[in-house]
Amino acid sequence: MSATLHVNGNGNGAEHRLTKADFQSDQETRWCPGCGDYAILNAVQTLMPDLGVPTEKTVFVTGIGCAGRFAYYMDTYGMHSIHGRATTIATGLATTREDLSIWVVSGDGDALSIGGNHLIHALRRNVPVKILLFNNQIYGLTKGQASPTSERGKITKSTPFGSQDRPFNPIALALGAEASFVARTLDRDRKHMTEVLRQAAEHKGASLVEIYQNCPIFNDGAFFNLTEKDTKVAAQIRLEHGQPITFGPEEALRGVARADDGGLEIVAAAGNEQRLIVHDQHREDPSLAFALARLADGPTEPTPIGIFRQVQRPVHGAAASENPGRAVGDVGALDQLLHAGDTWTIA
Amino acid sequence: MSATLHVNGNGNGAEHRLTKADFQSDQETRWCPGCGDYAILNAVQTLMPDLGVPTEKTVFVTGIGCAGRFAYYMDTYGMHSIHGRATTIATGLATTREDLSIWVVSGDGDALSIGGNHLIHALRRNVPVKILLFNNQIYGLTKGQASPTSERGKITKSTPFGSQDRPFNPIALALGAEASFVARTLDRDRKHMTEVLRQAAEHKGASLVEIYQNCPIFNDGAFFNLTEKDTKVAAQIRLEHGQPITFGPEEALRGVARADDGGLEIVAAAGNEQRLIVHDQHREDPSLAFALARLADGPTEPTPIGIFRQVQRPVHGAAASENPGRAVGDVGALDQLLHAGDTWTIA
Amino acid sequence: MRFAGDSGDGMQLAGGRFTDATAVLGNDLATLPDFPAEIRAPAGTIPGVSAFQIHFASRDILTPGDAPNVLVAMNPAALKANLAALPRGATIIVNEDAFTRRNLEKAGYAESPLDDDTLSEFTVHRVPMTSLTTRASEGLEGVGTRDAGRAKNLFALGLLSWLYDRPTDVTERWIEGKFASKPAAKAANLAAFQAGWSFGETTELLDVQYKILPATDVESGTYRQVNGTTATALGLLAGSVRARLPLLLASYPITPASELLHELSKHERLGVRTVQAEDEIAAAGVALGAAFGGHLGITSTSGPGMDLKSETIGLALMLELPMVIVDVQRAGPSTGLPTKTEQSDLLMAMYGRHGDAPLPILAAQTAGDCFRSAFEAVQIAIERRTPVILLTDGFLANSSEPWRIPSLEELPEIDPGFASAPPEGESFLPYARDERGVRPWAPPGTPGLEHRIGGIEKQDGTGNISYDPANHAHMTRVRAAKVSNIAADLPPLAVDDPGGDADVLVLGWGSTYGSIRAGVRRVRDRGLKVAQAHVRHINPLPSNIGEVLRGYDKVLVPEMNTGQLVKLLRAEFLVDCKPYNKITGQPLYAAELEEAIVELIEAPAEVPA
Amino acid sequence: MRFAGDSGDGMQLAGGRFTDATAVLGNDLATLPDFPAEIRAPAGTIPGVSAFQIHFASRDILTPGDAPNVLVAMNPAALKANLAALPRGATIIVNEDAFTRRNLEKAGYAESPLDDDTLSEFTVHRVPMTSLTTRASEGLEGVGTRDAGRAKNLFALGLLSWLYDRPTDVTERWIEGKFASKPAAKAANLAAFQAGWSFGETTELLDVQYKILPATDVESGTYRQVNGTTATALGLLAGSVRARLPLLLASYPITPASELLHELSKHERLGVRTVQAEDEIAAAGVALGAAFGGHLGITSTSGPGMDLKSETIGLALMLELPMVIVDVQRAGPSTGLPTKTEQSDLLMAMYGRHGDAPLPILAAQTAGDCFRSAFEAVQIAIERRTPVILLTDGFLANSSEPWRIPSLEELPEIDPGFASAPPEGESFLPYARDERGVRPWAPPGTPGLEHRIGGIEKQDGTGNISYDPANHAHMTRVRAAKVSNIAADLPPLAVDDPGGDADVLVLGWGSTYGSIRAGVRRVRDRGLKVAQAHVRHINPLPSNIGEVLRGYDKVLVPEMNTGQLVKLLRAEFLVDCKPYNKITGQPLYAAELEEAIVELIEAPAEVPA
Ligand SMILES: Cc1ncc(C[n+]2csc(CCOP(=O)(O)OP(=O)(O)O)c2C)c(N)n1
Ligand SMILES: Cc1ncc(C[n+]2csc(CCOP(=O)(O)OP(=O)(O)O)c2C)c(N)n1
Ligand code: SF4
Ligand code: SF4
Ligand SMILES: [Mg+2]
Ligand SMILES: [Mg+2]
Repeated sequence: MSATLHVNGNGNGAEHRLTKADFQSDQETRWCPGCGDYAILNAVQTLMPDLGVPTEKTVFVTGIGCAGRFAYYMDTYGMHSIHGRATTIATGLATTREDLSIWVVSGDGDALSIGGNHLIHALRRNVPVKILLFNNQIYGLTKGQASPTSERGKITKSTPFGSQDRPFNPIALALGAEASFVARTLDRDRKHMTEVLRQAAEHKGASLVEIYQNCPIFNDGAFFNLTEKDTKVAAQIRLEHGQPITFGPEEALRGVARADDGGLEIVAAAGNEQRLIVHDQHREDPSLAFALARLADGPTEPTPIGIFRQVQRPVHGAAASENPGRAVGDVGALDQLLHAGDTWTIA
Repeated sequence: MSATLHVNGNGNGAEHRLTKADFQSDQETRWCPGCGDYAILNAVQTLMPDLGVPTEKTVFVTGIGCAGRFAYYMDTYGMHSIHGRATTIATGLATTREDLSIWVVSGDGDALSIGGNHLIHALRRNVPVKILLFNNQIYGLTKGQASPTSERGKITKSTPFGSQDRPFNPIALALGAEASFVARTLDRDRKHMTEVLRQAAEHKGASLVEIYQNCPIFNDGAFFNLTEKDTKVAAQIRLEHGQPITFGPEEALRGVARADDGGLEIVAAAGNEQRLIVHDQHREDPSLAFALARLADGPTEPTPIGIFRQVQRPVHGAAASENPGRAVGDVGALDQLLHAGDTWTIA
Repeated sequence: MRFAGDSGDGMQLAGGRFTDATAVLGNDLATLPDFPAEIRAPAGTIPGVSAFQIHFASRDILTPGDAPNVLVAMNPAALKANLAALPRGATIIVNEDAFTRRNLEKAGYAESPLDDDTLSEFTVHRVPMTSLTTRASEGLEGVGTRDAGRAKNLFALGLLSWLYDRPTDVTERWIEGKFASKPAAKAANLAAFQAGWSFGETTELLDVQYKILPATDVESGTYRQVNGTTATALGLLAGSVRARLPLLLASYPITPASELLHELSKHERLGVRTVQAEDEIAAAGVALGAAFGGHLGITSTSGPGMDLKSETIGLALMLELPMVIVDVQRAGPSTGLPTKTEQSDLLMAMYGRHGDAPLPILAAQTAGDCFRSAFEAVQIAIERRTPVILLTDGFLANSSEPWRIPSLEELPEIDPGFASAPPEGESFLPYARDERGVRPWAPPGTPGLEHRIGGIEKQDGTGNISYDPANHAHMTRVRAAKVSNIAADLPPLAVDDPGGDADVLVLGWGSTYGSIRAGVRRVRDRGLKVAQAHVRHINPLPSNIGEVLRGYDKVLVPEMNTGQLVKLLRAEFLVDCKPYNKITGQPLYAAELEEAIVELIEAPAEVPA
Repeated sequence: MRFAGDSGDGMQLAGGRFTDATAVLGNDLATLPDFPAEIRAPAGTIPGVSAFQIHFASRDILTPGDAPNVLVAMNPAALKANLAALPRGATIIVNEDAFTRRNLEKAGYAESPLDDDTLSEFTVHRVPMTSLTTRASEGLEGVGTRDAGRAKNLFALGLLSWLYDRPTDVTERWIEGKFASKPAAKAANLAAFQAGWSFGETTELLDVQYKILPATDVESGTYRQVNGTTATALGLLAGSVRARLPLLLASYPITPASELLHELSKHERLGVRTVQAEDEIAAAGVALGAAFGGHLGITSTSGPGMDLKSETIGLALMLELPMVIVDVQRAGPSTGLPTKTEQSDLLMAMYGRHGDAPLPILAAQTAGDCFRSAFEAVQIAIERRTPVILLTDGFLANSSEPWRIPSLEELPEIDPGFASAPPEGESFLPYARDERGVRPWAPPGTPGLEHRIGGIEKQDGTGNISYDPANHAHMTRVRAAKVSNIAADLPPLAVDDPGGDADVLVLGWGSTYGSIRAGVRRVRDRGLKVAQAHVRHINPLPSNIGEVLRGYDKVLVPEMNTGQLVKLLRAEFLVDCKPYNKITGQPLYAAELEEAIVELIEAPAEVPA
């Protein structure tokens, strides 16, 4: 058996400073022209060298869906698994291999429909994986059915009379599931996305990043209110740690304040400076982050983006006992175990 | 075939005023002595006649677990299904049979571990079923493993060095999943439980009722702080619609108020009357309910019980098109469909 | 005939329209679309090629044809991807305009194949379709170059319609309907179609004009074209109507089964409810819940989804409730080749559940037969109170054929036979059985029938939980007998053995029907004798099948898997059936089968040891 | 001998202690616990009865015995529930104190069976165990009546230990260790045990004292007692140690598989990680993730959980990664009878996945053999890069037998053979294969081996996605060959045919080993000839099995299912193997088997038609 094949050039990459190219695999990208996935791939490949983790210590585990193809395009270790289960596989990997940087790439169907349970459990357990949820509010790969984030009334191939069900708010769901890192960003805002991904990468524990991603084929423009020039200033509520939460054009700046009834409200910034909420992503109590998540029911309203929550808590997979794993390959310890309890010898 | 068998007496129950006995099946109850499930069964059987739904229009669908046996003890229609999937079956039933009153009985493992995804989707969709989650913070039927609500550090058969993972807060999870009715009650407070169940029964849409349930065999006393005489007054934060949230003994009454940083805090009621939060279970925005859910991380702290949220929104299963179902059994309509499009005749 | 182009080129549409026009003519036909696996692979590349093959003739067509005689290639990639499949001497019509340097590069051609001797064995026609199409719409009001450029598939369709003498009115009517609200697109498409037609008629480029006479030897009746998906949907609906039970389909999207969900979603007004569940487990549960409620509960999926449904199917079997599971098989294992066809789920349908858990299994054999099979699956499920698996596959789902529309009187009524309240003083026995071993169905709502069922072993009669060993053995046998009893009511396996004296039997199941018929015909055309039979009921098998198998010296069992039905037959009847397997994700080819059959006929008979 | 009482009475404990004392004595033994399905059914009722049966003798014991000769009944319900299983003339020892009116009612006795002629065919001994136990601890410091009452199982144990001449020191040491921190309980239990022993010795009530000599004809070595669960855990651990790979077990609790999770959870210090996943799908995924990471990934479950794991097992198969799936079979289908045993998951293990998806399957045959089988499953999985299913069952998991502890040198080292970085300028081919068809295993971490794998069909060699039809056919065959190749390295099937001239072969698999051996021995004791063989490798089968089968006129295949292995054998070898099936959720009984074998021996040989 020969497990190798002659190719032209580039070695194992351990010797030189990593560049974006080191993270690009030789597979042709096969998304539709204009798909938001390209921009995300580009941002991730560009960010990677900065994280200081070599390609061989980086793993992408993906589910099935257009988003799932991501694994093939990264020149790291990767697994394109089955629909909805990437998180479970990543959990097994993270539990056994603390030395790796593990990323899960998933779609709104993959992560929230078939994979919803694994997602909430991975967040609850705080499994050290970075979960990127490409939310295009549609099923792309299977050609246009409603997803759990599709808005009510949406006409799709599976809902010819309009989708009946209320969509999930992935940020709220994640916060309800005890997530320690929850963020949202946009495929068309490279800088914002990069910064959010960087913080996700640095977080110790499970990080969930919802990325609003345009699917020009089956759900074109779903997020244009947030991403396009003429609307985005008024629509993006950018959460910045330590800053009062304000948004909109300078001349009509608005902000988020605590309302009299205890809820949140949007007010004119001018004259309300004292009431504006200062964003604290490290707050232990997730309730305020939850309230921020509920500010918008969908991307057609002014919508918060950025990091809703980032707190430190114990990570899954750390050993529960003392001296775990002392005896891997330890024949003596095994022998002792085999002989535990009452034994007798027959000559 | 004879599908009937002679028995002594009682007919179909439609003619007389229903009593608790009409809801008691002839099967022997088989929980351990002292199990909290007895009290819940008793409360449900007692409440049923008051709801005005006859036994033949009432259905209990249960999962697997000690809780799952509930179905056998109700003299209604019932299905003891498979582990974690009761909600899906109830969804199918609710979608097709709007005339029925459908109850799901589930355990913390059944509903939150294997069945977590179905639970959050049923809540999001607002499927008209009443879900009773018997939370004993342990796996009963399989004899004592950790559940997703077991507290960190808990020693169980599957976690001999202590459970590592942070538990779910079922109320917070449900609110994150768009639930329209969310409540918590106690196996040992018959009156409170009955009132909560009554409101759950009356709710149009999905109702989730978490019932703290003692498992004397594998997790005895988990909720005694909330249920036993000497501690309960200080520990129960009873949510009552329209009332300021206060708790504790008269002489040292405390209350829940909005803190300066926007979160909730527990304060002495005296002197803070104006700041106390007045509970409004019908609030559209679930954020305050979420904050209340987060007041306690576990039943060992002062813990809210009662109805966290009850709002009206569209129910799953209502038809999306006009005149749905007009043509059931309509041979003409089918014939027309068969002949749709281009046809040709060969003599 | 095969249309091939970029997936953005509208080849499926051109193929579909051509098919319609052909069907209306009364020609017999079979089609095979071939989509790229990526949604939109890069334009102009090989992975982006989309093709549509159609086989038609006046005599009954059984397969989409092994190799096309005419290829329409809209760009270099389409040419390259399809060249290997062409027989020598075939005709190739290329869109000359698309053979630009860039497109040639994308397809991996260093030189244009039109200019070297790559195509020397074929008859090649170069047609500048893009420019002809653009030119055709010049001066049309509101038509931009974009509209025009997009219409080149219609140009190709027009050209081919002329070549094969297809009627133009069907297509023109379709264009008018389709683009009713977009006058510019309508004009552009009509112009392109007519330009193609005219081009064929007026240029001398094409030397032959094919003329195929309408089909003759077919049953009389009203016909339409259907693909397997539509036929399945109609069959399920017909079952629902004849049982007077509303239909609920719960499904989770998966290629190639999703289309059935799409199709049935449209028919809410016919009493259909569809639920796109959160996953396949939930879909099965929702269908089962509907069945418990007295509705017709259906769930549909493909391979990976079948895995997930297995636990719930086992529950349905214990509950003895009606339920239909449609498995549109695709090439496995695991994600496999989602857009390719295979018959490799048969043994999973038989055994893919823990415990001894038999249930009825049907397999449709042609696109049109999906109707009958779906109807029958509903009938068996309801009448026998059992989950039934209906096996179709990606090939059946997407291929179409002319189909004689059944008159509804041909379809039996299905009696759900709901239990009624027992007489005063008697109590209801949910697991009492009739002579066929069938228990009562008592949906919630009837006073006096309140009862509880579940997945734990049940006492015979009462349905109460029972841990009694003898009862478990009894119930296991009763459940098995209930399924095997069905054989008594099935038609015997029909054998096509014209002389009654063939030594070799070819026995197939499912979508290989057409290919096997065609292969058998070819063998007979060579003057050899061969018998043929096709199994539509996999479990239970037709009651005479053992006899049939023993009646031949040799039995060949062609399957698009590594040999699954053949295992069942050998185990059951101890007959040395020979497997013939194709596992390329493509339908069987008649020519290959012909060879295999002839080889078996000519092989010396084995002397039993 | 059977202990039976209320599930609160500590019968399992008494049985377990008796077993230990017996094993230490060197007697050969087999046990069969029988739990109630409810956690705690109402005390005193029939559903609440818990029993523990043990069969021991100086000659090698193969089964827990068909029918007990001695029954200890702690209350009327225990008597009633077990009476049917007793042979005439058996000895019954009852706790007389428990035969109160209330208890009699709960058990459904109108009259006390001690007072009428219900027990006329048996030798009955009435022992007021409760009061004797209470009395025994009177005056002990700190012992309340509650402690005393609870210790009556120890009284029974003491009595039986005397009766069968079991050593007392083992049990006394155990009591001292167990209650080290509870002096009152310790004192009460010791007193009860000793009181029971003394009661046996001093009263004249019991007429016979059984004496059984230590076992003689056994292999030399150090022995201990193990049940199948412990043996499986140790076998997996041994595999992990010999492969020098840390073990991860991911599981979701389910009866009777949970114990394996409990057992392995204790061994974190030996490099074991256990994850109680959110469900069985996740458990399989977690194990697969660990395997991808270069660890030994194991998942364990019972029937319903197997259904759920099937999709992930299919993925593991496509990825060609090592993984062991332990299926502790229980009586199905659906929830079935969770606490009863059955062998009905064999065909699911073979075919319970969509697509053509073969994988190796092993079946353990005795409690002790679980060690060897588990080790071998690990070995095959790692060396062949494939998921392996290990079938055990509820009977094996809970029953115990004396087991010779292997010395670790007997166990081969297992070489994970991780891929190393390719030479500069070469690139890694994750799907290149060695002569056995095995691909490289390259866990993340090695520079230069970065690669992507997935469930879509892969190109041979590179592992890139490939939609090429010929490649799919090739890969399907390669995957199948990889599994069937294993047969070359398996030991041939051993046949026990002392004279070499038997006409009838009895061929079994799994936990029926003991029963079949016992049945065969009974037949031979009657002077008849019969051969016996037992299959431990279900897929691939041992390479000589066809030959073996053809060497006998008649083959009987006993199984605790409706006939599953027999189907595989018939399909593969066209040999008319006869099924013998027991589907009561209980082990086979030697006497029943004896009858079936004799019947077959005496049946006229069928003349081939
Ligand atoms: C078990 C299973 N069920 C269904 C499918 C089919 N399937 C593949 S991707 C997908 C959903 C895709 O939607 P999403 O996750 O939003 O990803 P996108 O394509 O939009 O990126 C589905 C239903 C599958 N591959 N496996
Ligand atoms: C598919 C499947 N997996 C596992 C089991 C085993 N099982 C039965 S109940 C149960 C959990 C019980 O815990 P919970 O839901 O909290 O209910 P409780 O017994 O505490 O009321 C488990 C794991 C099963 N029956 N089916
Ligand atoms: S279908 Fe949508 S999400 Fe998928 S590749 Fe195309 S544009 Fe992207
Ligand atoms: S194990 Fe616990 S939950 Fe189950 S019946 Fe017993 S006491 Fe109740
Ligand atoms: Mg999507
Ligand atoms: Mg529980």
